Amino acid sequence: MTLTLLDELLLFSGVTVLVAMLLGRRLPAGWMVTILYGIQLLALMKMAPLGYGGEPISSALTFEVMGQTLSWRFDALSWYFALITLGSALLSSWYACGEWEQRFRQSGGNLWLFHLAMTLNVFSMLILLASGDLLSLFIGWELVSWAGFLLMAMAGGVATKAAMRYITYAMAGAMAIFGGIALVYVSAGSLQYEAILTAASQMSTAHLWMLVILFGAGFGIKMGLMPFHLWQAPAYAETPGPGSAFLGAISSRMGLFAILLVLVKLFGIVNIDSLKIPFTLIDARDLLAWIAVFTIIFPTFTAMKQNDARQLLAWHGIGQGGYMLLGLVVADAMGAAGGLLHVFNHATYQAALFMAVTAVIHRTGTADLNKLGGLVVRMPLTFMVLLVGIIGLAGLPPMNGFVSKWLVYRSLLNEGMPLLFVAAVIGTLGTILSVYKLIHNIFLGQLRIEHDNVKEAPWSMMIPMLILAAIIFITGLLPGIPLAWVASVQQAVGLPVSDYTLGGVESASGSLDMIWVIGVLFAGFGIGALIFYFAGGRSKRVHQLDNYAGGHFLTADVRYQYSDNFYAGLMHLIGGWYRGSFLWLEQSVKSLVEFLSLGMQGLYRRANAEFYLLSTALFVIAWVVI
Amino acid sequence: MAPMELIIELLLMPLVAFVVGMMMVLMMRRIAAKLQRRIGPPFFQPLYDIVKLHSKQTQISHGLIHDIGIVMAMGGYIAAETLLPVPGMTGIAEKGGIITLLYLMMIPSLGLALGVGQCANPNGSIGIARALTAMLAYDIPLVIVIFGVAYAAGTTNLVDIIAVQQAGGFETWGAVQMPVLAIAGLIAMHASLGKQPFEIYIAPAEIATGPMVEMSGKYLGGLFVMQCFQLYTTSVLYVSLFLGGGTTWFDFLLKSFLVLAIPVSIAYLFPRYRTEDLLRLMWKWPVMLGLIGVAFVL
Amino acid sequence: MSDLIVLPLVLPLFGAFLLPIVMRTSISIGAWIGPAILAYGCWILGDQWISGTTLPFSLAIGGFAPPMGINLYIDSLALLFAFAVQLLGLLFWPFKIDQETARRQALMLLLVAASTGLALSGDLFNLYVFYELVAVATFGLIAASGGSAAYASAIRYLILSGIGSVLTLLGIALIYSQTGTLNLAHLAQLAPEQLNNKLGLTAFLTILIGVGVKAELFPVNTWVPEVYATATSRVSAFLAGLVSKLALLIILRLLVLIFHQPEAIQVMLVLGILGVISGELAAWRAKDMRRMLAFSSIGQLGMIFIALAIPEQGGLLAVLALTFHHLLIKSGLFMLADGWGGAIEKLRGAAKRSPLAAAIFVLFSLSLIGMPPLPGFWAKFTLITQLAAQTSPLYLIGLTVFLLATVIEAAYLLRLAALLYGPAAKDTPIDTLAKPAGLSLATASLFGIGLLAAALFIAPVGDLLNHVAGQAANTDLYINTVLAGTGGSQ
Amino acid sequence: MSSIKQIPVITERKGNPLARVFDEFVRFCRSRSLFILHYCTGCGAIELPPAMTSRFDMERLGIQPMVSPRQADILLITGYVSIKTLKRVILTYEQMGSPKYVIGICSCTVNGGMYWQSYATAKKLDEYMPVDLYIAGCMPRPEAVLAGLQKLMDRIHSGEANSWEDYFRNYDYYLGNQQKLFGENWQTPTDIITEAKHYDLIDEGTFGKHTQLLEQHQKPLEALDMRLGHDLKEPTE
Repeated sequence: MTLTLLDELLLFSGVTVLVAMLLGRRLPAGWMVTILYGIQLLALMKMAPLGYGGEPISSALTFEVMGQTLSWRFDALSWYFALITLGSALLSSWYACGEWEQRFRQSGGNLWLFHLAMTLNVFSMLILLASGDLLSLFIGWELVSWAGFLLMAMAGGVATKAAMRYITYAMAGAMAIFGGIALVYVSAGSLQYEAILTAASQMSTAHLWMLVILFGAGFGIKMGLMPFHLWQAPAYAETPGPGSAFLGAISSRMGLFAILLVLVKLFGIVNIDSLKIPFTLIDARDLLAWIAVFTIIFPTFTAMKQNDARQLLAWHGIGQGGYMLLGLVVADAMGAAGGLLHVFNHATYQAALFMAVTAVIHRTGTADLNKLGGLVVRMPLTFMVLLVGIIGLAGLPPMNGFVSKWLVYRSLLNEGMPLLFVAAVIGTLGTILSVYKLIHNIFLGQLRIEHDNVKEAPWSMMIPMLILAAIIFITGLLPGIPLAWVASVQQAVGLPVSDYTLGGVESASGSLDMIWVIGVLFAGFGIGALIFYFAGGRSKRVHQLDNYAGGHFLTADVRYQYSDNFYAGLMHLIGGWYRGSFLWLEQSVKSLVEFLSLGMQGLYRRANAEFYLLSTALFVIAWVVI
Repeated sequence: MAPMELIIELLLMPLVAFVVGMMMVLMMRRIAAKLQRRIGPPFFQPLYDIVKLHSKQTQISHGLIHDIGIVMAMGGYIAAETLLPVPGMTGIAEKGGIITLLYLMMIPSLGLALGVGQCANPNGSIGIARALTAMLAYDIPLVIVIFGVAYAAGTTNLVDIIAVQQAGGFETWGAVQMPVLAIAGLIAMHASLGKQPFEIYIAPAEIATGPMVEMSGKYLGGLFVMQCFQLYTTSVLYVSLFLGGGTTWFDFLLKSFLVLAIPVSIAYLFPRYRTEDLLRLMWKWPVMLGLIGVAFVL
Repeated sequence: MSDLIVLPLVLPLFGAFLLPIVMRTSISIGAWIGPAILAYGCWILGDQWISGTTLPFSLAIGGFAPPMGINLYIDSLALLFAFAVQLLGLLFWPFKIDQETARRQALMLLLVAASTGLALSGDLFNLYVFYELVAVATFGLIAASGGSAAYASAIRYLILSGIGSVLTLLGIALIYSQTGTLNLAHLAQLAPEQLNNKLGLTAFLTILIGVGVKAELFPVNTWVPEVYATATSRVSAFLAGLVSKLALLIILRLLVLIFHQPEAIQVMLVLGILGVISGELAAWRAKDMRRMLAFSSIGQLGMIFIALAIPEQGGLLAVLALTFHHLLIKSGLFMLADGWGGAIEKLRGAAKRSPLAAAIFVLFSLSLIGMPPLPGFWAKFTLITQLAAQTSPLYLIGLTVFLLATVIEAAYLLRLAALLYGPAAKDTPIDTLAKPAGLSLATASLFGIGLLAAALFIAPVGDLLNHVAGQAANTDLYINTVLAGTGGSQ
Repeated sequence: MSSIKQIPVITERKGNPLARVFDEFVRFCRSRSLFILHYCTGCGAIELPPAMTSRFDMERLGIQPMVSPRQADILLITGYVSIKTLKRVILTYEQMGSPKYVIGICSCTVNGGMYWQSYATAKKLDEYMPVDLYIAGCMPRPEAVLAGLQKLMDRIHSGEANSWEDYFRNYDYYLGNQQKLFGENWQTPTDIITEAKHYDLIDEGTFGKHTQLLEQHQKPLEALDMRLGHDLKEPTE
């Protein structure tokens, strides 16, 4: 058996897990693991032709179990996701080395477990990404779920509660997928992709419906799609800092990967068009699209209400997933490219944002948006990273988030979907509102007196953040770099490919060239700066207490930072719309289970068991005789 | 296009926008004065204000971000102007299209928001919170309108959108083809100007001009410049979307000033809405009109 | 060679009667008798497997050929069960020395003998006899677990089991009145003509309910939580792990060989589904570990009943996979419950005291939930593919229930795991936390190793089970083996 | 020391004639664009709305109201100034950006007017800050207000109205008067001395015993410098 490139990658990944497990207690685990991630990334780079339309690489390893063949292989899709996974793992783990690590250990955290959980996550994700048939997909899927659980639960306390909630959701999702796989197996007679591809074209409508629902729900739970989104924010937010950066960047995108693989590639997203919902005008694809936009809107506006920076970001992570799905569901060249590109973009800025917030927590000890403020003068680099990140998140030029959202909007416009378009824009506007709240309440406004001596985040944390910020900007300036990978992914999953250039997209009906746009923007800033700095006197910096307050004398002990209930006017109108309906739904399901459980226990607690027995016997015999 | 020519265009377009914008500010103040039976400011008043503000001896800065905010507020619009075609000059309009333009128009607000945030004045922060809320209010009808126009024209390239309208004279103007969208667009545009009755974020009486509260000297001057650009951009965008742009500078400017005159004339007849009323109004009427208009287009 | 197969049946029986006498003279010698017998039994049965005796074969007892005489039928399934009985008997051997030792050990030997008989018997009446013997032995063992609660639950079990026996006997009587024979092979021959009617169905259902008492069939399983919660863990483990499966074996044989009427299958499917629902839901709120395990065991048995409702090779494969998986897991879990009994809340932070036990618990839980690549996943995978392949909507309901139940199962097992790994309650020193007894922990670890080994060698294990299932599903082979080749030795 | 003594004599600037034209232009713009902040301490405020609205229309002169001291050029004190109010007036004045002008409207700002017997009223405004123009009367009519404003515009245009420099150059004098009234702990959040240093407006009158007193108890309010902070000795937890 000769090792293929894929085998090498998986081997390195496995070795990383082993190293973290065996040596992690004594040696400096963080650095070791980081270097090993680097090696994995190099191994992945050897497969780089995949990202430019190369032939898929199979693993030499196959198993034959219970009549099923298990195989693994990498194509452009896997490669693209693996690149994001390893990149975010490398940077998060780098970020964790050094001061964060010391502080984590001092506050009673289990560093060994943390690194082990991270390596397990990466390993299981690679296994999932490499899956060569539906069964190995499911195995990878479950591994990812449980590895994620480990990472989420390890902080204890609230985190464990959130993780428990997650795993319950994840199990429900897994079981839906499991059921779907069984149905597929029955109709295709095999779980190999080729067999499913041929079987999918001959499936009955009812069958296809069932599969779409089962797989959609199962994968959607991981992605945090609309009715199943509740678990994600608390689970990600409570994970130890670098862990949440990693999870936020890529973990829930595994759901998208699976959707791409199963719903888009195997069943064909366009086939889903034929699934009409009776008595309405919409079909399954519209349904998915609407789920996507509701996933954009509701979590985004929930994020706006959060007062904890990490919760806010985590909620946005859910919302941004909606854009990805939306782009994919539109499924034309630009939409799909936008959706796929957003995976990359989201990973970069979400990781940067979580890292920046963790850096703030590291220095100030809190992520409560009502207890911070004015930190820009003390942590300017972190501020810059956060700024770059939120511009990306809000999807404004010149950062990369803009490009992917532009593509999604453009495709909605091309296809003539006004409502979806507007809904997507509402999501973006909500994002802008809430990210301003984030940056304002942490970095702008009044610096609290207790934060006067705060230092900038240590370099061990700063460097990965700066790298991410650079990536966010560069891929915003030259979106052609990731778009090349995206194009080969589109090819691999059988979607139309857009006509991309280094600076954006070429199209007869309006193109985008970020090099020009950004060039002009920065030229504009330059002219603005010229006017500002040369046409006008030298400015003098004043203390923040030298501030207009209606003639009032401000002192350091007065808290005048405007942070709580930040969008009061908006909340006057829409505050009443936050009903927690999904929370209520979740609670009622839980109560129902509790109630049923109580009933069942009552059944077993009854003393007259003999009565049951006899009556059952009687009933059964009566049933037979009649 | 020769690169030199392009560079000249790129420099000229913001300059034109600034000059025209100053005249628009003047027109706005004159209209207000006329409605209140006053004489109003002299012709060069906007220029006097800007020069005076930049020539102030004391320039109070609250920090680097305060400065950068103003630079972004001006620079964002300067960049945006190059995406907005005017007669004879298209700049780089075809490189980004209307969606990019819309987003570039948000950059100044974001820059201003950052600068105001650094000032650490609660009035300013409240103003920004309200400004962003207002943006949430008027951008929804605005994007519906833009969707409708772009879909009808089959392109997001503003040059093409204008060309489509100019193809058949008056009959092919957006406002004639899509009157409902044009009305919705006008309301959204009015709100985006932040004039009465929608000036919830300036609100001098309660939050001391909100975002501008800590702005003095050239900082305020920068915002005055930004206001010129804002008026220009808004009205020219509307002209490009609905009134067929301009074939000559004369009709182009005429249309732009006329379009701007409508919301400005209405503005000074009204007191101010509360935030939630603004939201309610914006999410109800223009959205409804916009959707009806889009339904016609589809 | 194959005649030796009788020994694992006879020796424990003999030992059971001998033991009290020997114990009276020398405890130290007596204490070794049981383990020695069981070890020998293991060796013989294992040898049968390894030496490559052609399976299946039938062994007539007392020289009369079936259908007149009684016979043992040994196919790979029976052999596997018999081996499991001996091995578990050894593993759960009540080593504790006190004045009850003799009685307990004798009962254990009796239980092993009867269970082996149950696994090997090829005759309905013999099955009944051994079944009763098992019942008697278990009453004794439960009652010997001490404690008044154990007595109370034993009485309840006794009554229920007694009624069950009566019903079983009634069923057997019906069959006999119809066909005039009780030999399974013979019955299998006659069944298509003589038992494919309402009477036959009634007979099957009465037997199903009767035997179902031990197989934890809903709704005659109300004894389960109390008995498992009050008996010693070893007894519970043996009951939950093995005895229920032996009862299941009877049903399996009857179903495959004699009764495959759709109604019979339907009843079983419905009862199985109800069992899953009731068991898993009840476990959700269980407040102590043993009850939780008991309820979960009801649920798991329900799943096996659902699988049994697919009387083909694939279904049988699922049954076997689930059965042996559950046997391994539940025995192991009950071993852990030895020391971790009582209120769940007391287990808060117990992982600090005994990390190994907690790790094993997590391992078992994950396998029980069906996390790949642990064996539990493959068992469940086999089941759901089989269920999905059925056309009747009832099977799809079964599938749905099965999947939902797994979610609930995951939730409560993980809740316990999270409790174990969570921080201990304040003011509780770590060394006061509950901890499984050393011996039990060792046994559980053994099961854990077995589980991991199965996970590692899942492909050969799967092939083996498939082979076993194929043999068990082959009715013709059964008939031919018993009725044609009566000699036994081949 | 009053500012009245120090009305500067205008001297023709030497040098680049282009720069002279530019300076002239800037002065013109300054005079034609005045943002006023009316600090409505008393009844005189009632005369301002007529001055702004259609009857007299201030805006035609380029004068418009502003709401925050940062934006304003003119501080209009419209009536009596109680000691409590004076603190706010001074803060407001200090927060305004130079060049800035103070206009005292009504007699009360000149000499206390009808409150001259009151112990709680500051009688002469120009003891506490340089006043460019008084518009006396009780109350002066809008015509008078406008005439006063025009007078100020002329002075600005001609470059005479630079009393704001006096506040920096003679800070010690003003501070002394303020300290007399408010006590020795008097301090505003604005730091006039560093501002004077920054804009190079220091004169011999800037420092004195009063500023020494201020510096003794002043809590330094230096601008929050943006810093990486890696060189800080003390780690913060």
